[in-house]
Order: sequence, then C-alpha cells, then structure tokens
Amino acid sequence: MSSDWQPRIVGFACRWCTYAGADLAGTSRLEYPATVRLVRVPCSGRVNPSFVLRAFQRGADGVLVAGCHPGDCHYTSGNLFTRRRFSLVKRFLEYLGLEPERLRVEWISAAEGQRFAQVIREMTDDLCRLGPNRKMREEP
Amino acid sequence: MSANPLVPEVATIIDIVEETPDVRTFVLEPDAGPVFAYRPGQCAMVSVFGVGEAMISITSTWSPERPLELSVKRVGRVTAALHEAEPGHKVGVRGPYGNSFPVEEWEGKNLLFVGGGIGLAPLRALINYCLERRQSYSRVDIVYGARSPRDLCFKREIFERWPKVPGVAVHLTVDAADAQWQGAVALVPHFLERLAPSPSGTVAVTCGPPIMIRYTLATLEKLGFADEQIVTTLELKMQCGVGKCGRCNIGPRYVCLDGPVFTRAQLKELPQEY
Amino acid sequence: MSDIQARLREIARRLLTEGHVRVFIGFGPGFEANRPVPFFAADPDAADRLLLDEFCAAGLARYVLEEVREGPVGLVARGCDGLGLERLLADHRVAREQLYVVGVSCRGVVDPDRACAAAGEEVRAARVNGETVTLITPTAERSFPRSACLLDKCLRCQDPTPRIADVLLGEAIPPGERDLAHVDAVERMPSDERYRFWARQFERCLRCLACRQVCPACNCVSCSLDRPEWLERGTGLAEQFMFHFTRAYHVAGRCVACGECERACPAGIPLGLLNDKFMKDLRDLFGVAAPHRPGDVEPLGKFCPDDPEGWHEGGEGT
Amino acid sequence: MRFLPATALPRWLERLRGDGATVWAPVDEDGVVVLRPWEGQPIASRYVNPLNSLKDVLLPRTETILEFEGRPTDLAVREPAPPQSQVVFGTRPCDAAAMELNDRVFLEGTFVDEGFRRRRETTTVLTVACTVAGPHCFCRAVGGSPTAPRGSDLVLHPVENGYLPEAPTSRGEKALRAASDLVEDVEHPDPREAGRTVAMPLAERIALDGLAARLRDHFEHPCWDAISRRCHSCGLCTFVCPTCYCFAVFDSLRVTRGRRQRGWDSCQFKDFLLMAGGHNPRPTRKHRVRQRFLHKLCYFPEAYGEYQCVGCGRCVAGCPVGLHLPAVVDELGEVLG
Repeated sequence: MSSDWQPRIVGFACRWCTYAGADLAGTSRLEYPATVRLVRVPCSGRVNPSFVLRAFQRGADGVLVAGCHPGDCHYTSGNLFTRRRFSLVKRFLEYLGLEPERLRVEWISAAEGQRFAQVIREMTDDLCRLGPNRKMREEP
Repeated sequence: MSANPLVPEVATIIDIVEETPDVRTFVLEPDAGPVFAYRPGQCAMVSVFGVGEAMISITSTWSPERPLELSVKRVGRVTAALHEAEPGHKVGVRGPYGNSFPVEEWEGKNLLFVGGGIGLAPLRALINYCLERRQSYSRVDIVYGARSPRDLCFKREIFERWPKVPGVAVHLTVDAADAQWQGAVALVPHFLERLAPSPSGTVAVTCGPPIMIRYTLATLEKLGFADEQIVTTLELKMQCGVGKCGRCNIGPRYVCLDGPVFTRAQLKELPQEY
Repeated sequence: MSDIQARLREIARRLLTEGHVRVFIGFGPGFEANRPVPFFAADPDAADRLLLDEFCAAGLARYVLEEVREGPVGLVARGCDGLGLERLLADHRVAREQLYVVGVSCRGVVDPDRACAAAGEEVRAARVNGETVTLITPTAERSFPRSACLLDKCLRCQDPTPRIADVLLGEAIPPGERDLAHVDAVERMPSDERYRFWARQFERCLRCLACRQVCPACNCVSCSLDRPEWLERGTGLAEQFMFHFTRAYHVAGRCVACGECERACPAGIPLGLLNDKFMKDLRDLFGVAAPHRPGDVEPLGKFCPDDPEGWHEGGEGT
Repeated sequence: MRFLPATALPRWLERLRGDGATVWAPVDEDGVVVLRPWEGQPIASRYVNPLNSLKDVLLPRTETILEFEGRPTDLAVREPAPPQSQVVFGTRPCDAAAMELNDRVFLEGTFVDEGFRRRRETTTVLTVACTVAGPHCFCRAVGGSPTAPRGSDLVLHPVENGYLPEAPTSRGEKALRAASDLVEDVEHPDPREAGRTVAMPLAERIALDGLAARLRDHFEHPCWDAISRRCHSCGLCTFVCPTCYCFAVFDSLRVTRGRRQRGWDSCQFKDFLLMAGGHNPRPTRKHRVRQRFLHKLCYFPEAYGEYQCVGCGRCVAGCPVGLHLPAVVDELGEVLG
C-alpha cells in the first residue's frame, strides 16, 4: 500500500441533523480529511442494511451511518429503530469477519460540526491503519 | 463476428418510429458489415448493454442494403430500456433465430392474415414479403385489430400502402372506437367470423395476444379451416435463442429452433404448456 | 410411537370423514424405508398410510401456505412445526381456524446417514431416549449418544412440544433454553479467520434457494432475493455474502429455529450459525427470547427508549 | 499393467499444474468434499461424490460472455480471454458420463455452444473409479458402471496403495506421460471387472425400461399432482445434478462498465418462464416438476436416445423432501404399470 493511500468512506447522513452538521463543519472551515462521500437520507431509519453491504461490495473501505440523537428524530422514532437494527447489523458484519472499525454508527446533530469532523478524522485514521478493505468486495 | 453465438454484434439505432403510445419501431444498422440475411417470421435477440436481452420478431423484409427493423412493445425491463433509447445509441443484435413462414409452400394460394395489436409485427414482415412477390399469391386479406384506433401499428401501411395493392383487402377493427373512428368496432375473432373468409385454397396466418389467438383459432375452425391451413407463432421466454439454455422448450421442441412458426396441426402434437 | 401413530391415523380419518379438513398433512412411506416423506392424505382411507417414526425429518409448516388455499388443513406437528405454524399465523399468512393441529412431542429425529455411519450398517429402526439413541440394524441393537445419531437441528432443539396443538398425543415435554454456544466458538475466532471461515462456506453455496423455500419465516409473496436490483445473479463471493446476509437478516427476530434451512442445504453451510447469531444478540442486547415467540411484536419492529447501543459492546476478539 | 502409487499422486498433479493448467481435486472442507482448484492441499479420498460435479468446471455457475464499456452512443464490447486448460482429478465415472450427455446438447445441432466447447476441449478428466457404491448411487440402472470409462480421459482404478490407470483418450495418455517415471509395471486382472460386483442396492430397485415411451402419453396423468405436491420449488435437484444444464443470461452494470454473464438457472423456480407481460406457462409446482422429470425421462431420450441421468445420487441425497429421480420413477412405475 502506498503511503498516500486514502480510504474511501461512504457516509449515510440524515438530512435533518448529520447532513447539516457536515455542512456546518464545512462552513466553519473545520479541517477533516476528504475521505467521505455523503449520501443524504431522510432519516437514519431509511438506511437499509443492504446499503451498507453494497457500499463495501462496491469499494468502500468504511461506512458511516449517522443520524439524530435518540429522542431528536424528525419522525419521532426512526433513529430508535436504527439503534436496534444497527446494533445487530454491526455485530453481524463483524461476525462475518468485517473489522469493527469499518462500520460506525453515530449520532451527530446539526450543531455538531465539530463532532462530524472528529468522527471522520478518527475513522480515516483507523482505516489508514487497516488499509483497503478487501472483504465482501466484488472483483473490480 | 464472434464464434460465440451468444455474443451480439453492436448496432446503431438510426431511426425510431413511434407506432403507438407503447410500440416503437427501431431501425438498426450493424456497425461492422451488412445485416444478416433473414426470412419472414424469424427473430433477433436485441440487447441493451447493462440491462439485458429480449427476443423480438423482425418486422422488416430482408434485402442486402435494408436496415433491420424491430417493432417493440414496452412490457418489461429490456423493452422499457429500449424505449428510453435514442437514435445514435448502441444496442446488441444477434440472429436470425427460429424457423420462418413456409412462403414457398403457399404460392398460388389465398392468404388470410389475422393480427391483433403488436401481433402485426411478424405479420408485417410476412405481408410485405408476399406483396413484393404479389404475382405468386392469389387473393390477400389482412384482418387487423387493436384495443383502440391509436393502438393500431404500422398506420401508413394499413391505411395507405397495403389497400392500394391490387387484390389486397385490409379489414380493420378496434375493441373501442374514438370520436374519429369510422370503421368496425369488434373483437378480432368476432370480426373475422362476420367477414367469413372462405377456407378454400387459403392459408390463415394469425398472430396476437394469447387470448386473441385462442378465440381466432376457434373461429377459423368454425369457418372450416383445417388444422394444416392455420399457421401461428408462439412466444416463450428465451435466454439464448440457440437451443441451449433449456428455456423455451415445449415438450421436446424448442421454440427458438423449431418455432416460432407452427401450424395448428403441429401445435396439437405438443404438450399444452405454452 | 406406534400407539401414537395409530391415534394419529384415527384422528386424521375422522377429520377427513367429517369434512373438518380437506387434507391432512403428515408423513408417508418414502422410497427408502428410513426416509419417510411428507404425505398428503386427501381421503379417509389415505389416513391409514400416515406414519410417524424417528425418521420423519422434514418440516411440515411451510406446506400449509399452499394447502389452505383450497380449504381447511389438518396436520401433525412437532415443536418445530408448531413454531413454524405460529410464524405463519403471526404473519397473517394463514388463519387459525383454517388449521387443525395434532401435536406430538418429539425427542429428536434420527439422521439415517449419520446413524448408518455410527452403526456401521443400515439402520432399520430407532428409539430416541433421554441422552442416548438406540439404533436397530439387521444384526444388532445398540445405543449411541444423541450427537452421533440425530439431525443437527434436533441437537439444539428447545421446543419438543408444539404450543398450539388442538389435540396433543402423548406427554408434553416442557420447553428448554436454546443452546447458542456454537455461536461463541465463531465469535472467538480472529476476524480474518472468521472471514475466511464464512467465505469458504459461502463459496460452496449453489444459490439453489432450498434454505428459503423450506423456511416458514421466508413466507413473503415476493422476495428481494429474486430481484436483481437487490441481489445480482452472479455467484461471485461478494454476491454470496449479500445473499447470506440478506437471508439471515430478513429472518432476524422472526426465525423460529426449526433448523430446516440447515437441514435442506446441500452444501453443508451452517445456516443455523447465522440465524443463531442474531438470536443471541437479540437476547443479550434486548432480552428477546431465543427464539422470539411469534405473535408478540417483532423485535425489529419495535424499540425501547433505553435500548443499548449494541455497536459499542461488540466485545469480540478481533 | 501400469500402476501409479498413491504417494506419487501429489507430485504428478504438481507437474500437471506446472504445465500451466488449473488442477481441480476433491478436498474436504468442513466435512463437505468439494472439487476445488488444487494448490497442494490434502486430497480427499473418502467420498462418494463431491458436492459439485464436472459441471462446475465445464459449465461454471457463472461465466462471462462479454464485457462492455462506454456511453450509450460510444460503446466498446470485448470478449473475455479464452479459458486456461484444466485438469480435473477425482471425478467419478457417473460425472464423466454426464458430460457426454451435455456434449449432445452443447456441441450438436445448428449452433455450437462456444463457451462450453472451449472448456471441454481444454479439460482433461482424470476419473477415479468406484470400488464401492454409496447408499444413493444407481448408475447401473441408467447404463453406467462404477468403472466405466465413458467421458473420461483417464480412469484411475483404485487398488491397494495406488491406482491402475487406463487411458481411453490421447489426452489422458498425455496426462499420464507426466507421471511416466512414477508409474510401475504390475500384474493385475482387468480392474474394470471389479465394477460388476460392486453392490448397488438402489439400482436394483428402479426399472427404467420403456418408461420414456409410456410417459409420452401421460402428460395429463393425475399422478403429477400427487408426485409434485411435496415439492418446495427450490432448485437443489437441478443445481446438484451433473446433467442439468439450463442457464440464464444476465447483465450487470457499474456506471460505465459492465458485463454479460450466463449462470445456472432452474426449471423448478417459479419465475423460470415468467414473461415480461406476466404470462407464465408453468405456473404451478405440478407443471415444473413434470417438466423436470419428463425432460430427463422422455424428451431427452426422444432427442438423444438415452435418459438424462447418470445415477450419481446427488438428488437422492440432497432433496429435503425425498422428491428425487428414483422415487419418482418408482411412483410412476406404480401408477403407469
């Protein structure tokens, strides 16, 4: 692996919070690596676990699923379903052999631009250490 | 051309004719070399790269310099993707597949064509083939129906070209008329029964949706047509078109090789599973 | 068992004679004596061909889906069949009044291949006792441990007796705890080894869909696994992972642990290890029974305000 | 007679691999014996038949037909490189015979299946004859034998501590030349004879004589309702069968690049014949089960003069509800007399 290798992270971001938080990180000129491609979703509850696996299949080195803090869901309870669902899915993907650092689930509000930048920095560091993901990935 | 029969030639869509709201005729020219030679009734496997392949009956009659024409109704994934295509787009095409109408055997006879909806597509190739050899055949009757006037395909031919040919009669009907429609309003089998063509020295060729075919066959029988005088085409799901994929078989016969053209007598020999 | 078999025939005959059911589903003689097959008794006389012995392996619940279309159905049900029926009832795929359930307790089904290997010759009959199984061959009658004779699915069974029987033949056996220890063994592998383990399993997958077709929880009218936008038809390793992830996740919290998927798999893929992983985490994180009892709200169809965040406590030896 | 010591086997296969061929051999994977590309791992010896048959090698589960790249108006299509040569060790006589049945389908007729032909012509089949039959085996009932050379390039007859090789084809002889220094000369009676005495109880129980002709007139027989009733419409029987060959053609697309592949399909899947307009000529289990067995027992014999079954027993071992070919032949025999 060359030293300038950068991981590719696919981030599923709730439009009501994390997506705005990422905007805030940008407008606040916070520095974080350009490793994440955000997919805007109406709610973290919209994230079908297949999306996560598909991202890994098609070349993501890490996946972030991020939404509103529990209790703050625009649709009252979408993220509470997410919490249950991804508690299981994350453990299950690890059970299939995925490294824990490759999938993160985070609550990041619209005001938490700092938090967003920090999560991306942490993930990028973790993934740089792990290197490119080959697991569950399709042949190019 | 590839040695692998599953590999298509790349062709360019040079024109698209809107026949009805859901039927378009695609005019194709292979990028390398002339169009393969084909006979009326044969089919081609057309593909939209990235979507898939579909077996489509060829609507044009072959001559070395004529492009290939395929009339396609929008029904599934591949045909929908074709309908999204524009002139200049590349598609795959391979063929020709299947048997064809035994036009030589019919020389000197009266021809009765009975079509419904998109079922006129394979008949169009056959009709134009026979009309190009007008002197070889006797009286020609074309009975054609669609759900409504706007669903009638090949309007220039059914309204203008074919009726002008001597000894050719075009009989049109629709299931439901609109304000402008002056013609018959009837289902094809009923309309045919009223026209009561004579079976004497006549071959009847019918093509259309399965339900229309079923009732048309009954009508023809009532009119005195023997099973050997009735010809139809079958449509079955196909993947390879070359008799390998095990998809389109009816009993021991493969529609892609032994069909799509069958006489009613031949169909009666097959398991009723199509 | 023969006494129970006689009573089963009698009940089936009565139900068919009186027109309470249109068909009675049970087991009948198979091509090989120690492999009975699902049997559909449609008239009173056919009821006399019903049999019930230690070799009746197939799950019967799934047949109900198709058979109730034509009228009420009777069937014999072990614990696993009963849970399968509860699944179909909870999913509103069948109505309780369409079913007449003759319950029997089951102490485990003998795998004829495994038993033959243990006994060294063809096994004609068997008796499943507490911790041992007696195998009767043309030359001998000997006892072996359960694990040497029974189907894998039966070794981890927690429900010998169905809960929804209209009539129960024989004694009820109280339900036990499902043994999920086999999941721990996989969890303890380092993640790369675990990945290689599953890759090896999934590479064998023929995608014949037997696991789905026999599953009482896979009762959807149309399935995403048939749709190319969700699962491409290629059989590369990535798509195999997608297939197995999707199948297991779609029955997470709904799987009744009948073990039919694993029994049906021709490639020997330990599908139970996948289903049971979800079951274990549902139990450990959210206190869901293993398996979840159909009828209550599905564990993934609800939440508690104070649910834990399971991703912080994977606790695995990676 | 030539004799190849068992201990020389890995060295021989290593040499065949050294010639650039992919060598397949049966290996034990978590208790399941599977044909796998061999890279020196222990070769399984105790198995009746591997999970996958020669079909996996010659008609792979998925095979690329073409690759394409570009935009709709400017598109390049290319065919994949031809397959590498292959050597398959450890296949059984039934599976080797199955490929001759598939030859009829893929190599005869108006069109030749190029994908199959290329693999077939570059594959050497090293069969290991059977000294015992498994409980599910019935090759003898369909004209085979535990030691038959049909479809094999080389048959290795197992004897104590090694094999007696027999090379029905020049391709097999060539493969054996790579072991010329490992082979010894021994005195031994004709090993093919051993095949006659192998006990095969299941084969004794089914009678196929004249069945094809009797089935022709019983397409609508009510027995198909009863026979098919326990079928779950999975594709297990067709996928494990070495003679079933149905395939589907499908595309995949990644932004501007894609490929067209073909892959196994099963006539038992409910959507096998579902057409875009919604018409399905075989909508029920009865239609599909009947199609499978009539194809094997009636249509194929009509076209090629033999049953489309080699008695490998995989459907017997695999079907979760005992709906396999011997059972169906038995049930048909009962109702058709």
